[in-house]
Amino acid sequence: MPGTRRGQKGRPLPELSYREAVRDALSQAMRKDEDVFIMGEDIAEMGGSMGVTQGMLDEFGPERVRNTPISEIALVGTGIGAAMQGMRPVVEVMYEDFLTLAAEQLVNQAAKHRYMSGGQLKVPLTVRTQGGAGWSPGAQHAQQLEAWFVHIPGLKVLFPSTASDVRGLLWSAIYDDNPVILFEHRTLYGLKEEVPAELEPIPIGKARVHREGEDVTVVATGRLVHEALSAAAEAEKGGVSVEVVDPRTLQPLDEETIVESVKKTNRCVVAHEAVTRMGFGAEVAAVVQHQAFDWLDAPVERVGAKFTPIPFAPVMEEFVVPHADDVLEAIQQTVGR
Amino acid sequence: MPGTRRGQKGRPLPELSYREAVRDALSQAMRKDEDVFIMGEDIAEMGGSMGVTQGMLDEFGPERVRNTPISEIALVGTGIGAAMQGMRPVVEVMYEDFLTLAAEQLVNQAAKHRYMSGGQLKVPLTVRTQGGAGWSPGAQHAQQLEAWFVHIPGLKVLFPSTASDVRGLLWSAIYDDNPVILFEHRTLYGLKEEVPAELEPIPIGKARVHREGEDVTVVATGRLVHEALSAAAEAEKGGVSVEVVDPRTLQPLDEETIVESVKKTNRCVVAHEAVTRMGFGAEVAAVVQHQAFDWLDAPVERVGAKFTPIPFAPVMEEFVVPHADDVLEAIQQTVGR
Amino acid sequence: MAKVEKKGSASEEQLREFFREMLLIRRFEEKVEERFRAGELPGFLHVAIGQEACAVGVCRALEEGDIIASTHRAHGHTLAKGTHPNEIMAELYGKIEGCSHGYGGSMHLYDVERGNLGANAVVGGGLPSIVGAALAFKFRDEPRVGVAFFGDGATNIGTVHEALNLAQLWKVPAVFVCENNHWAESTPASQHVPITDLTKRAAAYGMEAMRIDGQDVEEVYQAAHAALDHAREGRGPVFLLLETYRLTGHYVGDPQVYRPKGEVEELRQTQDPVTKLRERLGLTDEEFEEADREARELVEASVEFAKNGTDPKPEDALKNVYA
Amino acid sequence: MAKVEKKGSASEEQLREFFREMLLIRRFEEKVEERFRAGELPGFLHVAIGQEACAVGVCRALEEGDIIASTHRAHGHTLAKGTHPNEIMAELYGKIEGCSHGYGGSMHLYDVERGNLGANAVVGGGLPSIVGAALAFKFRDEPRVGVAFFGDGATNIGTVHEALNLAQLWKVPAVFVCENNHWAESTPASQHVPITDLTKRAAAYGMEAMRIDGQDVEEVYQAAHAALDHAREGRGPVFLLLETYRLTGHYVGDPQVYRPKGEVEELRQTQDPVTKLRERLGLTDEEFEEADREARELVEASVEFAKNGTDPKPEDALKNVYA
Ligand SMILES: Cc1ncc(C[n+]2csc(CCOP(=O)(O)OP(=O)(O)O)c2C)c(N)n1
Ligand SMILES: Cc1ncc(C[n+]2csc(CCOP(=O)(O)OP(=O)(O)O)c2C)c(N)n1
Ligand SMILES: [Mg+2]
Ligand SMILES: [Mg+2]
Repeated sequence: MPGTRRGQKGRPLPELSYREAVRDALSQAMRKDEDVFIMGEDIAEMGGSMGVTQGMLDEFGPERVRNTPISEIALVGTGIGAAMQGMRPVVEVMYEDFLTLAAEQLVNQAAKHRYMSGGQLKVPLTVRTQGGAGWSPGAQHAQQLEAWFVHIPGLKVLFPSTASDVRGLLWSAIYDDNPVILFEHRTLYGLKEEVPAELEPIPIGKARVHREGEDVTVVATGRLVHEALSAAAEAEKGGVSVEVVDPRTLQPLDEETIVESVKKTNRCVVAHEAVTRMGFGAEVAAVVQHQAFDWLDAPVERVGAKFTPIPFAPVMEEFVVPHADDVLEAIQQTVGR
Repeated sequence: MPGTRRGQKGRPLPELSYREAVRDALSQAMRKDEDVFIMGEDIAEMGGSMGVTQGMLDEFGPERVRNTPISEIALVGTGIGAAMQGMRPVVEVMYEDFLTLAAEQLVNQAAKHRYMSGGQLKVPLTVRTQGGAGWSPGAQHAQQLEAWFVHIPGLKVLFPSTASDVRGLLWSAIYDDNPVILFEHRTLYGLKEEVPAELEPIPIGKARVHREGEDVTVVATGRLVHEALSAAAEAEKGGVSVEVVDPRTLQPLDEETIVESVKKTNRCVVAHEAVTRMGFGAEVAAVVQHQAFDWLDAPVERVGAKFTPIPFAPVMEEFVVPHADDVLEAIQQTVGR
Repeated sequence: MAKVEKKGSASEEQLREFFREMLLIRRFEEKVEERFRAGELPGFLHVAIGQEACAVGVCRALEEGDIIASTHRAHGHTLAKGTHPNEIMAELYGKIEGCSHGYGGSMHLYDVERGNLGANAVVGGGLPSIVGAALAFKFRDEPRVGVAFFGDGATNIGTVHEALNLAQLWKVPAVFVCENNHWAESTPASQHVPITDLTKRAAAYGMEAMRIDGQDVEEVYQAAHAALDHAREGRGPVFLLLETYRLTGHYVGDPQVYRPKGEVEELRQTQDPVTKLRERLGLTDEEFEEADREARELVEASVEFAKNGTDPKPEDALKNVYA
Repeated sequence: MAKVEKKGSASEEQLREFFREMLLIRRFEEKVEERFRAGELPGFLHVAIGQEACAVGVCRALEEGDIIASTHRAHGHTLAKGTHPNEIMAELYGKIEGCSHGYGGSMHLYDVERGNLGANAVVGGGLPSIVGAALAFKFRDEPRVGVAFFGDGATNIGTVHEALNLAQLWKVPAVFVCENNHWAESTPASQHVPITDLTKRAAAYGMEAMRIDGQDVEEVYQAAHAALDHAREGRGPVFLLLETYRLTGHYVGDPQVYRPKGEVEELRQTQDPVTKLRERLGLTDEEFEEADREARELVEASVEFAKNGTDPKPEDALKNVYA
């Protein structure tokens, strides 16, 4: 994968899967710091529904790897309370579809306690969740809702797309003094990447340029980063040079990196798996058209899911969510103007 | 107010406040149709926390004007169940901040039952809610969350800004076979407007042009429609002719009216009370820059709340949410390019 | 404990009918496991092997016009509510002949014509709708009852609490069937509920409750009958607690690393509702074989049906978003 | 009923102290009503006139390091937890000297230094945080207790159900104080809870519960003391039900059209906790007048303080969004 780093003196770096990278960040933080603990449904003996926390119960015990009842709003709220006492809880919400159940505590409590108290409190809570389509889980286990939380002042929103990114960003989330929601994508867990031998925190608010290019900037998040990279490789064969930027953190957003890239390429495509309408791409398009108006040679193209719930049958699911060819089409569309 | 209609033969039309208009639509539907009933917290004897349903208990009795426990998720869910049996329930959620508590049922259930069943079901549910700043209710009673629901396929989202609009659109919502969320704004309840003598349904998906103009299009929703009209009047004094368009229904969105207007004026401002980031204006900006790219003489300007929770102290609250002068500034900004 | 008295004892003939149905569910779900392992079934599947008496006992007690809402563990309820195995299997294969026309999948089986308002993949998500449906029945003075299935794990979610409270407050004709299989995924009851008798949850609303052996289909049937009558007669909702066992993993493919060694084997010996009923009826091997053959044939045929079904067109995904 | 035995009876001296505090709360809130009517106070205000014994009885039983979370009806709790009236009044006037520096308002009074983790305008919204704080105390082996106040209406929301379940399951040191004033805004208990004894809610989690006369500050104090000890000693959380009365409207300005004629007048005669304590202590008119003068002076001074306070600068709104 482009953008991975080489170790000093060429020594090979460890390679982790995305799943292992999440686990590694959690485990290192828990080893270092008594204040860090994790809770969530089935994260203990089972190791989480996606296997992320496997083995952690053995190492850290049931107090710090807490299995919970099915109580999303109370889980998040309990995390808030512990965080306000100075602990650094990491709550796992099994599917992001269930963030809808915890939305009150995320939006009205976690995001606002510091503000409403006039700065008396901090809420160093991390909420990890995952979701997405691609394996036919049906409409209630596949939607992407990250855009909702970008709209909420007081929250930070991360959506790392690779193993090294999730490792470094989850670390930063845990040690950030604000509530952070970190989105993972089900189809990324198996993807491997070389990671720094020592965990290096990645600053929240810094985009990653996965690939440089001259003709068009693709701003992509989550699974679509990888689809965008495939599309870019394909486009290159046709002589179109594509820059792929992954904001990684949606709030705060690294507008500068995105806008500078578009000022260079003069064209922009934005791609995510969530529904296009009112998706994160709308915000990116609004920002780019505003800040790079005089540089744009074509309208910003948006790639996202069609405006439907996620259907079950694989042929329909595949049709609804975007893939590399959709990104490629958007690239060609913008370049063709 | 511009855009109100005159009766035939010049006879004066009845004038209703926004509050009365909501009540009138509800009452007329309930008189006509046994399947329509309303439920919500404190809507019976008290007549609702905003007085919207005052008097309705007396006319329709406690079965059809149902006071409920504080149980937002069950209320909305109960409405869904009754709707799937062919009734046409109207659920009041007292403040839109509490939609966060009912989000699961709105997003995973109401919006998806028809789809997940492959078309076997209909969910003719209406959810009315209200909110907004302007009277210092504090951070948990003042945010605007309409953008969230625009992101959810299967839902319709309305945000009427005048008495005649809310009357005609609420009627259409009740008789729509899909789940509809209708946003009201606390500061609008007292505003009066002439309304048609007979209730005329307003089609969902049709914007209202409040004022025609040549130099810039302001797309505004909710309270900001009125702020935009003030700003337009002010701008006119400076020789700038402003067209004010209220989409009224955010999903489905009347893209055509908006885009045609911008193709005429070549400039666009979008204004709402919600936080700008990831607000509805992002979607409008994304659509406009895409569909009217070659017509735009300046970037789309966005006007919305600053990126903070709503503070309590009036001076700070006033500063955070946008007013006519913010719209005017945006108009001048775009015209100045 | 049960103030609502059980009633409507089942005839020998009925019990044999129940047996055939439970066996069909068992064979159907075993086939689902097999076809999943063979890589033929997409998505996320949960079987209710061990819980067949709950589905059959409750659904047989329903009357025409009664409705149900199910859970992520929906095959048994759906079969028991009368949907043909062909339509369910076709749904699992994502075909338009499926009971949700390929839009739903295992966790979203619907059959509205037969009163199945849908399985729900959000724990507790189906209960409020049943309260609302029952409210509609009450409004219209129809002698119908709404039945919601849910698990022990679901009793911890706020949705369920609010729905039960509302149902009792408004005395709607609803029956809440809690299938207590003592697990929520990998989480044993001891890690998710601080009480052992779940009827205490109903007491918090003053709701009538019954606690029943969910492995004995006759008991379930009688209790369900009584609960439904109670609700139908306008005497308020009932919380029907069925003590049952999950004889498999949480989902198909679950290695059950979390489960005490030997638990499943022992439960299969002592708590298999199919075996229990077979013994209760004193079925001869021949009688059993015949019933089994019948069930297997139906299941086999459903796989054939499903495989020969029609894939939706990709663009069909754009339909049914709005009415 | 109460398995947790009341303890720590209050001395005469303490009761006189309680009296002064209750009277201060009463006068403070009467002043709030007055200043609201005079158009001086922005926003949305709820007074707890009639519920002063709950606030004082509970908060006096707390120890250094214990914390509370309050509700939309927060002035009394906040005063009782030790915040100076000046800071509360300044907050109601939106001044930076206010206990939330003008960011919060009446429904969001905070005083973290004094263990007040904030009032909450979302019904039930504060309970999970108290569970989490109590969990932190447990983790750190600190002998501290978290206390959440909430109303009868709040017992119907899922958040509260989930929080109580979790608290009991994990046996965290928390006390849940339900102030049952028999109304949720305009909705009488009969229209929102299908039971009359709200300790049944606690029984659904196997949680210890006490049901106490919330108009008798001595009773409240003793019960709270016992509940706090129970929690502090690691024996699990306690549900402390205080039967109380709202002697005013739901919000300041509420015309109470929904309220049975004469109810408030009668309750003011029979259920005023301040009067009750005055009689219990056999205060002479002089003693009362002196305490009253003291309270009124403090309140008057708080208005002065608030009016002389500093308005935030508009741009201050941009601060405190992130740490
Ligand atoms: C709100 C929600 N949280 C979590 C899940 C993930 N999940 C699916 S089934 C399940 C366990 C359900 O337990 P129970 O209610 O006892 O039903 P059972 O699986 O035992 O039949 C969980 C946690 C979900 N589907 N919905
Ligand atoms: C989740 C939520 N729903 C509705 C409201 C509006 N509301 C404010 S106070 C209240 C009544 C609360 O009743 P109770 O819990 O008994 O407290 P009390 O007001 O009697 O002190 C309601 C419905 C709210 N603040 N939060
Ligand atoms: Mg279970
Ligand atoms: Mg109350």
